[in-house]
Amino acid sequence: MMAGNELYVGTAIGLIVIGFVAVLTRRNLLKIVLGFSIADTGVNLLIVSLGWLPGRTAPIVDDPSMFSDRAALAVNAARVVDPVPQALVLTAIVIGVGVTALMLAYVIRLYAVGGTLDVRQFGRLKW
Amino acid sequence: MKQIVAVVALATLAILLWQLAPIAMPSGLGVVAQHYAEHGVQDNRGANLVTSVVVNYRGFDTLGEVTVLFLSVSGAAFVLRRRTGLEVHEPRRASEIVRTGARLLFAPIVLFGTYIFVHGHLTPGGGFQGGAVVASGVLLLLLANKDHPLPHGFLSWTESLSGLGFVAAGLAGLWAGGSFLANRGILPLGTWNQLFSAGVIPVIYTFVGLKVGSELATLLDVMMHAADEEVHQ
Amino acid sequence: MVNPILLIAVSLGVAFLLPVVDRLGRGVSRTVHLLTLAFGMLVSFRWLAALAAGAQPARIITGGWPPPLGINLFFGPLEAALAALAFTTALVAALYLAHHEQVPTVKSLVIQLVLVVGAVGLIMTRDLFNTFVFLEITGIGTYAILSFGRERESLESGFKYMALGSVASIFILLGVAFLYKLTGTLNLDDMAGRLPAVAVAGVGTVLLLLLVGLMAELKLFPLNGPAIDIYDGGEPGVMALLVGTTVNAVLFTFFKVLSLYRGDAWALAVSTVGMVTFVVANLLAIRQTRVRRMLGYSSSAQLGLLVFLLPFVRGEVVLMSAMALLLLNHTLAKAGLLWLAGLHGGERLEDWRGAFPDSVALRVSLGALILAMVGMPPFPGFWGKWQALVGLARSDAWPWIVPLLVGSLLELVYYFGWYRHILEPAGEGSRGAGRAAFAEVAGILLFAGTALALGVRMTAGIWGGPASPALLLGLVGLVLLLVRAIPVKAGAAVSLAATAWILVRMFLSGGGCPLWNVQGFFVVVTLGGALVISLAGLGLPVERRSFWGLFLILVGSILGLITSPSLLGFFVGWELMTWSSYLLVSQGRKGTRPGFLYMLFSGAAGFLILGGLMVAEGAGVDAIGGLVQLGGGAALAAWTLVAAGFAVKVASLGVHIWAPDAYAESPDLFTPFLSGVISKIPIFGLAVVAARIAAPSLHTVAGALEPVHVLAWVGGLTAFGMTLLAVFQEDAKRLLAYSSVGQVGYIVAALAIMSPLGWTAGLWHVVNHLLFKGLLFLAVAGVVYRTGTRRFADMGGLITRMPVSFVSVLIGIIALSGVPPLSGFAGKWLLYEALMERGWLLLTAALMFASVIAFLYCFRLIHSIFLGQLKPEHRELREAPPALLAAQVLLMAGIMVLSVWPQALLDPLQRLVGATFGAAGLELEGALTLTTSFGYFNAVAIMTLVAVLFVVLLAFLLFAGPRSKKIRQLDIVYAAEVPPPPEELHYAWAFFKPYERAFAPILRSAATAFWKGVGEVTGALGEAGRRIYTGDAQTYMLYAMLFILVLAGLGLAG
Amino acid sequence: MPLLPKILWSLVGVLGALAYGLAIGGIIRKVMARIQGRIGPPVWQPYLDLGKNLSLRTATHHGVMSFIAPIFRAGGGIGLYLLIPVVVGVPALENFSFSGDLLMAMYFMFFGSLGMALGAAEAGHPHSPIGISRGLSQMTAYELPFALAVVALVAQTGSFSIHEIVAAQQGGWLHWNLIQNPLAAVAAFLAFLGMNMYAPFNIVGAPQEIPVGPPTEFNSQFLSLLMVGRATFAVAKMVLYMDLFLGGATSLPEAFVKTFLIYFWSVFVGAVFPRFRTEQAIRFFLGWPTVAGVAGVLLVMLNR
Amino acid sequence: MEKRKLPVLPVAAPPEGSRPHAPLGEGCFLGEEELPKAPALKEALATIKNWFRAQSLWVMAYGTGCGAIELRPLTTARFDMERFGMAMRPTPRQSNVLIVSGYLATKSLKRVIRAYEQMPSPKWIVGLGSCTINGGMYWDSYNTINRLDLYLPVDVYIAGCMPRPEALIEGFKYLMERVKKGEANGWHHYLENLDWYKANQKKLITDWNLPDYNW
Repeated sequence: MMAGNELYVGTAIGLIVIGFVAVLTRRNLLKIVLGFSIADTGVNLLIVSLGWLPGRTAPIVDDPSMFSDRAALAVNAARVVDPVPQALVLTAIVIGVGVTALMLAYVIRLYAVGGTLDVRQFGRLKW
Repeated sequence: MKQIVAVVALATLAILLWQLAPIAMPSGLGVVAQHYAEHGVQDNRGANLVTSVVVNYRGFDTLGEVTVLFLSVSGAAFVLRRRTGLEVHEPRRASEIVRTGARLLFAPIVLFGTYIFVHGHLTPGGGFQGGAVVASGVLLLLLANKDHPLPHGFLSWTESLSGLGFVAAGLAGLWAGGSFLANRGILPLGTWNQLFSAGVIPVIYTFVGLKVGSELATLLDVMMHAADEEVHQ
Repeated sequence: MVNPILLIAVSLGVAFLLPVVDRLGRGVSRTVHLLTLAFGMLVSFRWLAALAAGAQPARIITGGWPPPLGINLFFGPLEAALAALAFTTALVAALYLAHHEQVPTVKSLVIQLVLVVGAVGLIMTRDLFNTFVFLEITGIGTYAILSFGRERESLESGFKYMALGSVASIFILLGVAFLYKLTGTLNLDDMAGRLPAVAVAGVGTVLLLLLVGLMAELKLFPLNGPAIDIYDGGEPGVMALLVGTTVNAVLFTFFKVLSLYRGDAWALAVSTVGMVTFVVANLLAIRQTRVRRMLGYSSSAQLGLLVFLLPFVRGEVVLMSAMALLLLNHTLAKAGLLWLAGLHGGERLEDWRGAFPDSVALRVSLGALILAMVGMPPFPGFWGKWQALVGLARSDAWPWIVPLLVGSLLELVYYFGWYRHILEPAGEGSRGAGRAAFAEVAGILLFAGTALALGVRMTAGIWGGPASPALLLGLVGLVLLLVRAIPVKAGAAVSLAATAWILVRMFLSGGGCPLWNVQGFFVVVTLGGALVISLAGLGLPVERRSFWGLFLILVGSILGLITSPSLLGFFVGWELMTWSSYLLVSQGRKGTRPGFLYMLFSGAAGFLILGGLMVAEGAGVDAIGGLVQLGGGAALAAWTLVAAGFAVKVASLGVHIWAPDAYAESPDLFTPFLSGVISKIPIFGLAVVAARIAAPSLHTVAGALEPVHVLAWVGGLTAFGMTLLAVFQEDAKRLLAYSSVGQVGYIVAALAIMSPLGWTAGLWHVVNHLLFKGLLFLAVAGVVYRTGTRRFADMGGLITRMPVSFVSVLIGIIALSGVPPLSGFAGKWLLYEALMERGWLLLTAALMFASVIAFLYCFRLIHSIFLGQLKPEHRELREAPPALLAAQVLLMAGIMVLSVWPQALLDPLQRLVGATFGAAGLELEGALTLTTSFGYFNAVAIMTLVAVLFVVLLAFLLFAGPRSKKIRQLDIVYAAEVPPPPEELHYAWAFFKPYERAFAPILRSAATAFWKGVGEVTGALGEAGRRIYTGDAQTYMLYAMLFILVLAGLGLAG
Repeated sequence: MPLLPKILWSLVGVLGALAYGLAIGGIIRKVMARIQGRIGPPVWQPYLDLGKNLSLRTATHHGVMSFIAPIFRAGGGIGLYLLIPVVVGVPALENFSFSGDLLMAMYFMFFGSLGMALGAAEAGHPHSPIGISRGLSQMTAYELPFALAVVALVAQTGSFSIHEIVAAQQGGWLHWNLIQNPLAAVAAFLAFLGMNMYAPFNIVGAPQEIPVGPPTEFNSQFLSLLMVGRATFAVAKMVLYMDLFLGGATSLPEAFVKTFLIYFWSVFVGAVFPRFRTEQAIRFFLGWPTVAGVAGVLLVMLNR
Repeated sequence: MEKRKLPVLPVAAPPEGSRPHAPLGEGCFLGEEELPKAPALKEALATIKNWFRAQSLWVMAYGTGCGAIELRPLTTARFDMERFGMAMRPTPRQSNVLIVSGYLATKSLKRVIRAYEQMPSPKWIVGLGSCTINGGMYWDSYNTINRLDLYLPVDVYIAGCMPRPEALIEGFKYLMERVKKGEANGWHHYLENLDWYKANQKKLITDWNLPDYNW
């Protein structure tokens, strides 16, 4: 039986590798961009799973009683998962979106100038 | 050949990463997280600890995040500033039902998005999520009608001013609270679990929401019209 | 003081506003953009000044929470400097880019501004995840701005860059996340504190992920393909911006993050990757034909060098300073060069032929930046490299010096391969600046000027302030170089006045005759040579305007080299001399290729010497005077390296191939100086630097084989080999060139004797060689000037047309060949006496043999030019210009004085040598006869004897027998036949053919073939090596995967 | 010895050397003729030739250097003679040897050759430079064994002074350097063949190829002076060899005998050999003579 | 050996009105223009000089025709001209005697003239064989000269076809005698009548291509 989050981590690593496979072996630029997105997703999943604690809830204090005194807060602290990875992943997602957007813009223009989406056609600058 | 090497390499990489799985196993809160969990609510009077982390403790990251988005949108627009070489495929015009439905749905979607970012400090969600929802409304409009007139001036102003507002809020913290993006000393922290609480956090999140919404809308617009002859400014 | 956070906040605010501001007009948004950058620049410079004055660094918290709860920033001297550099670069880049936009849009301004924000944030932040965010900002900003240039190329390269960057960011993000998981904190300092306590399997892998991610961001070998591609495909102005902002910031980030990596393995890994990058990138660049791509390789290499140094920095203060200087230098030089590349537009190296003929400032800037780039003094890069080497030498890391110097040499190869084309005379197709706006060139001038000003300041610090003659001459030279209005002849006059003034001042100032110590002796030799050249320059025109400026810089650098008491000062002067003489050599009509070779070998010599000096520095010696303290293996190593360097610089047999062409093709006015003075500077080095090391300890170290004996044989074989090769030359200047190298070989042998008499012989020959070779080269210069050819076969019979020049050459060759009664004999006599005293018998015989072979070329020189048949086209030739003749007369007078009264020079030499060795070795018996332990020689008597014989026999010729009559030129005995025209009659081509046949077995130039082979092998390596950059995005990313696996396999994981 | 008598004695010495040198030339011609079965010219024929050349009615020259050549040539011969002590211990016959040592003498040898080369080349006749090219080439070649021999002797004696070298050989013929260092002597005497330019080393004059070589254009008094130079130079060389290898001389008759023997070494070789080509001559000198010279030097080094 | 007088043709008389050649061309130097005058000292000196000259005749080693074959034996053991102080010189600058050995083609005449003019004075020409006297067996050849002394001053003729070496030696001895007495003055005659000689030479040599500097 899984003691922790092997499933999440395994899935995340799987996603990363799948993304990388797409990135390294597909020739279509769009698929490469897609591969990056998949890998990004894997990373994000991994980050979130890093903050996951078994049996705990989201880090939102929604019970008024919890706010009454400090001791209660300490109790609450033992009730929630780590909020930091969630904050990080938020940022990471946005960054991923930004990069993807820019990549897509590049792909649009590459298609415009090269008339193809084959990544191998864009290796004229070399050596 | 290259592909085989790539697959073998990636398999090895997967094994390497899997070695890290034990580290990833749950192990309780770290020192910083412990502090956030214990003192987060008191420090910021925000119910949503994640929001506290995002906007206050790690607010500087968020500013950067907003900047990233802003930058990538500007960048996409910059990359797409040339419009030569692309054929324009005039898509099939959507049906009247779709177009009308989209227009009808637009307002509720924006409203929902606004709700999400305004309540970012209380409930799950926040500026980014809300902004994304708002932008999805725009996306709907554009999908329904590629040439749907967007208020470019409004978007641009919103984009700029909300960004400026974020920075201004941060500077206000510097002026009043002693450090950039400080939450204390500017607005009263208010009472926990109320809309107007948690100091400048909702303000900032509102700015973020507006900014993200307008940015993503602009991005969609830019991409949508990448092949158009007229030159956007 | 302004809070540094405002640097970020204000710029970011403005960036957000810019699209709106743009509605008021592009001019407004541009102005706002520039003002913002100016504000940032001002603030960071003020901070820099304050921090330098001792202010506390700013520690900034955000969100109101101290670290590790909140994100904190730090703004210390390094950060301030980097920020200042970033803002300055961005400001100038903005000015430049405004003129190069094809589709103007406000987005470009926005991206530029955010890019700077990202860089500054990256520099300041102390939070790991925040670092990632800023990395992404700079990354995305970079990807976006990369599309600035020609579309297809920029997009192609930009996409590859972005793809690899994305892979990198995935690795980094993974690393950051795991690190958070491991330590529970994201604050860098906090994490560094906690990490050692984490003892979990897999930490290494996590750190490796982060490390490789950062290396991929930095584009270190083998991940540097895309970085090189963007130089090729991107707009150069954009690349300049990136060099000043992103690259530095990422490098600094790497530096900060390295605090997480404890343990030697990591340091070794980082250093190795850095050094491999440095060497390999430089190697791969040497076959590059496209300028901007070459600059890309160079950037990669420089970055590698900096990364290499990073792990060492923590241990050594001097390395920190070295890093800073190298980084500053690289930014200034690379950005400047990129702007120049953009302005010029030449794609291939050949397109740069005679670049910027219309702008002195740009040409000078280009030269200065290239020199700065390869780490030549006075530019900051030199000081950086020196300090880096000193730091390495003083630590355990000294073996790294070898690849560092090798890489630097490779760097020299391609930069000077490029510079060579630039130095070609301007002609058809030379591109100029045209109507470049001032804003475009402002950055170039600013950066070049800054580099130069910093360099001059540092040099002044080493050479004893701006009042030292060395620096003064250099500055006057700089003025001559830059001010176009000064006529060329005025340059010669200035040079004449300056050298004469310094010379007179030296002799008039107290403290006795300057010849009484080695430094003074060489200063007098240098200035004397310069004086004569300047005098000749009044008559002989030079082709390039920059001649006199460079010449004064050269003279100044030699003075600095000689007078400086420290090793650093010596080497500064050495390298300054190297490049200024290189530039002068390249001014010849076909001088650029020989100049290139000259530079390569001089550079190699410089690095050998540098290696030797580093051995000394490693032993804690930094003054020339302290070299005597070296002992044991250090002394032997230092001496060997230094002596080898000097041996290369004097073009010893085997490494002589650079010399003939350099001498022959350099401007006619410069060759005498090259031969008479510059070739003597290695001799100075041997006498002052090498001898100090050798003197006390060498015998004990090396056992049976005395190293100086080897050096003496090197000198002797050089003398023999070069003399032999001189015999077969068909070109007057080449002949003299070989001869010159051979003569210096005698001097080397003489100094290597390491006895008072040997030194007297060597130093005597230094002066004598200056006199006669200067005389010969000047006379030949006059002939070449009048006839327009250097080929023997095209001359002949000029004795009637140029009698004074003929006398010059006659006196010159008699002095050269060592035939009594002229001064050459005294030199030979001293040398052989010294050699016999030392007991090196075979060497004595070999040198005697060599000196006899010299007759062959001496005769050939004078015969082929002045004797034999006068060509019809030379019937109306005029004598050389009077000023040139005046210079020759001056030298002739010198030779005559030394011939009649050698004591005039031997007396001071006696004191000099006596002061060095404590013994004289030579007796001036009765002030007339010179006596050594082996022999004696009375110059006055010999001179009298010869004079009397001459008069008597002349009288006999005139009065005995019939009155003789001169007959016409072609009225010769020709088997009773009508002689053919002079062209066929003049026996000058292949003059010593039988001799050549006799010596054929040893004449096959193995040296040329060998060095050609070395060049080809290196080139082939570079050519083959750069094939790994296939240009395919996926291959590059695959390299990243493989790289991480290789590093993991090497045991860094775990 | 005071200077004035020294000068007078030297003058006498030079004239004597000239007479001796010319006579030797005559003897050689006679000897060669006898070897070839001819009667041959009278022994005094060189005097007649000299007189004839001074008796001509016209003299032509090609410019300044045409004067320089004979002057240097004769000056080189006479000067060299004056720098070498003929009979060590007799001040009148030690000439001006006080003004320079063996090195001076060695380099003074080149004085004449170089001057001759310069003057001959000015005439513009192609044979002159060809001859000079050959002559200089050969000169450098025989200089190597000669230098090796000299180095060996000097190292052996510990001095460059000819006086010292002679002094070191006193006390019987077994002390002569010829015996003391036979290898060096072999080298030097082989070099002497080249120095004298008799067959097989007469490539400079090479009658069949470049008629008389360098002096092709010289006549009348110019030619006379060249003859004077050649005669005195020959004597000087013989004396030098005598001083170096045959223990010098204690009296004039001894000097005559020894020099005569030295000279006839080259004459006898010359009488029976054909001529070398230039490169053959060079290779010859760089071959066994050099080996002998090196061996001689090594011998000295081992003995120390 | 009994002394025989060899038949000697008189030199061709100079034409009327010819005068000693005025200044010669700048580049050409054929010799002094005047003979020593009477004074006793100079006379004595001239005697000595002539004595020297006679004892050391250097022969220009130049064979123009078949007669040159008879010159070779002179240097051999059997005849050995060196015993008279005679020697072959390869360069005219150092030669005193020019032997025109047999027939002289007009083509060779040019060379002979040039060689002769480059010899230092005093210089003598020995005509060897009948060809130099009257053309000999080539008397009617279209391209040989018949009388040498029309073109160059001959001091001694040695008749015969060919004369043997003994005859040559005889001729030389005769020349020596004349030289010793100061009678062999052909060179002087040549100078005095240069115009006439030149005219004769040019008459024969139609392709006169000797450059200007020759005179």
